Amino acid sequence: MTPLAKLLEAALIASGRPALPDELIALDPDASPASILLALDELRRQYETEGHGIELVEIAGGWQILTRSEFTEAIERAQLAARPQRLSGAALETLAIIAYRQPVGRSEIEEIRGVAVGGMLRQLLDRGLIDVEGRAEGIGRPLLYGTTPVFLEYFALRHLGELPRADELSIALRTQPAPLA
Amino acid sequence: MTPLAKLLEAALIASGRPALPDELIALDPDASPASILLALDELRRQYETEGHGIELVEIAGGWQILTRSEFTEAIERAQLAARPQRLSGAALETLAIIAYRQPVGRSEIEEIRGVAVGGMLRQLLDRGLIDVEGRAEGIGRPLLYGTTPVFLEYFALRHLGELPRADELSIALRTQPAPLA
Amino acid sequence: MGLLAATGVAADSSCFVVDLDQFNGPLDLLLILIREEEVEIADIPIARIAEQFLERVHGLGLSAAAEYLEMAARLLRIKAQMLLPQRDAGDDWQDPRAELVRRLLEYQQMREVADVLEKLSEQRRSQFRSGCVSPERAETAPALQLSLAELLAAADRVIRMVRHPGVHDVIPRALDVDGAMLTIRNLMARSPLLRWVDLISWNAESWEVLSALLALLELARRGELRLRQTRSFGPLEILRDAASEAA
Repeated sequence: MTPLAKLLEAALIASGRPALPDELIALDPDASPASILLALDELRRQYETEGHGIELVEIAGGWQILTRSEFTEAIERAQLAARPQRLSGAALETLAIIAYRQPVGRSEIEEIRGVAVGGMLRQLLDRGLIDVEGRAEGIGRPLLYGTTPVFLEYFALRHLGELPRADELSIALRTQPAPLA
Repeated sequence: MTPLAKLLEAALIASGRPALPDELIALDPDASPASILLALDELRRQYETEGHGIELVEIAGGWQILTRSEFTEAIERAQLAARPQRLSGAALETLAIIAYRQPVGRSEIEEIRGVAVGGMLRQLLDRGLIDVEGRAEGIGRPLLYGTTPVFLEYFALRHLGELPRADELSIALRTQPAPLA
Repeated sequence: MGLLAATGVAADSSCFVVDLDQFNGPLDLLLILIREEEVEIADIPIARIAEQFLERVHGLGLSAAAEYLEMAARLLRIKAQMLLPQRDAGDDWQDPRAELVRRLLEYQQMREVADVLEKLSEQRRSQFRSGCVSPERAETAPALQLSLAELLAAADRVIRMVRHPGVHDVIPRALDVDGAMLTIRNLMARSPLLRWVDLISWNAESWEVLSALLALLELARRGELRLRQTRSFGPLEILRDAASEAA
């Protein structure tokens, strides 16, 4: 492996969360963005060809080293690591609405879900999955919510564009003048 | 790499702490202690011969994968260039309570937020955003917290009077639309 | 079944456990019923679905959740509207179900996205990130990024929290629905027709107003009285018997 690929491996293992291109470039003042990309590709291939238990994945606009999913059950059984808790169906619904309609206010979410979501928004804010993006115009200037990089990381998305487009869903709204972005 | 070496690699990366022999044996019911040792040796060699940025080390009676020390400096340097951290929603709420109610004790903050805030207060103290302003009268003479000049600096405020009054903020709440409205 | 009458008012906390575990809200329950019945969302047999909805809400003890009751009321209103003669207006006739259909479709779309998110999160959950974070890193915390807007939003949330006290909070005066029901019964015994203003004094506190309102609704539900409003925003009339059709 080249010295740069080794450095990237060490940095990604140490970081844990997805590392952004800027952060990787800061590792070596002599490295160009192109050489970083080459080294990342070298690292990815290394894991593939040598048949490692880990892999390099692109998530939330950055790169992250993750363990291969086939080993998860064994690791959990041996209690060396535990999977994070599942999000409830209600939480996933709320996130779906925020992801597609952001920035979106509480009342619009409640209108779509048909239930109060105050407590749910608090939980999602606490977990860092959503954040306040600003305030709407109008009476009371309600808070508007949007998704965060943690959201992308949680769902292993490179960017929001990886979510299915509204017209790719089996129910496409024809009556709705403003379809999902 | 053999399947067992791959499994050990994934487990050690996921665990983060040194894994004890018993824990490694628990990974695979079919593996003998001898085969685990062989696979660990295979992993160690793999990292050495291919020249990785990580290595397998024996620590505290167990095994751990660590980044090579030669990369520590670069990783730390890149961390300094990392994107600035944001306070969590919960930390901001705690800060908001202190800003509006100072001097205020921990129990009052916990009463409002409904959760323990000890760790949160430490974080805000470490960041220099709040400081101990004195002690309350009464049992135990609890510490009272208030905001610091650093707090004003962060929010580009000349003085605390520049924060909107609480009742101006609460207008937004009174006009919150009811669910299903 | 007397519509909502059979649902009772017992607000057992276990109701909400069922609520959280089984359905994500009234729209979710409605979609499940529509799927079970194998009918089209765009052409819901409203009478049948409304009946099943009420049955399910009752059977699962969801009746304490306002959202389900609200939906039940909505379904019954649509059902009533469907029974009205459509005249021969033809083009002018608006399907009373249209708004519900729109909401169901919108909700179903979000449900589908939620399912996509669930699959993605399951995939991501099946992979661990590296757990070894070098201890030195925690020492040098990166710079903080703060904005005044964020702080004010947090202050806003805090105030909202304070304004929605938890169940353990001490409320100066609890609601007295039973007391208000007794008062209304006594008043009704003397007069067959009452007005809202007869029930509460001009300087009533908010808990008294709320108690009276809930008592009124409960008595109406039990069929001990009926409520009538002859014109929009007109005075509310409270009548002794519930024999004839409600207005």
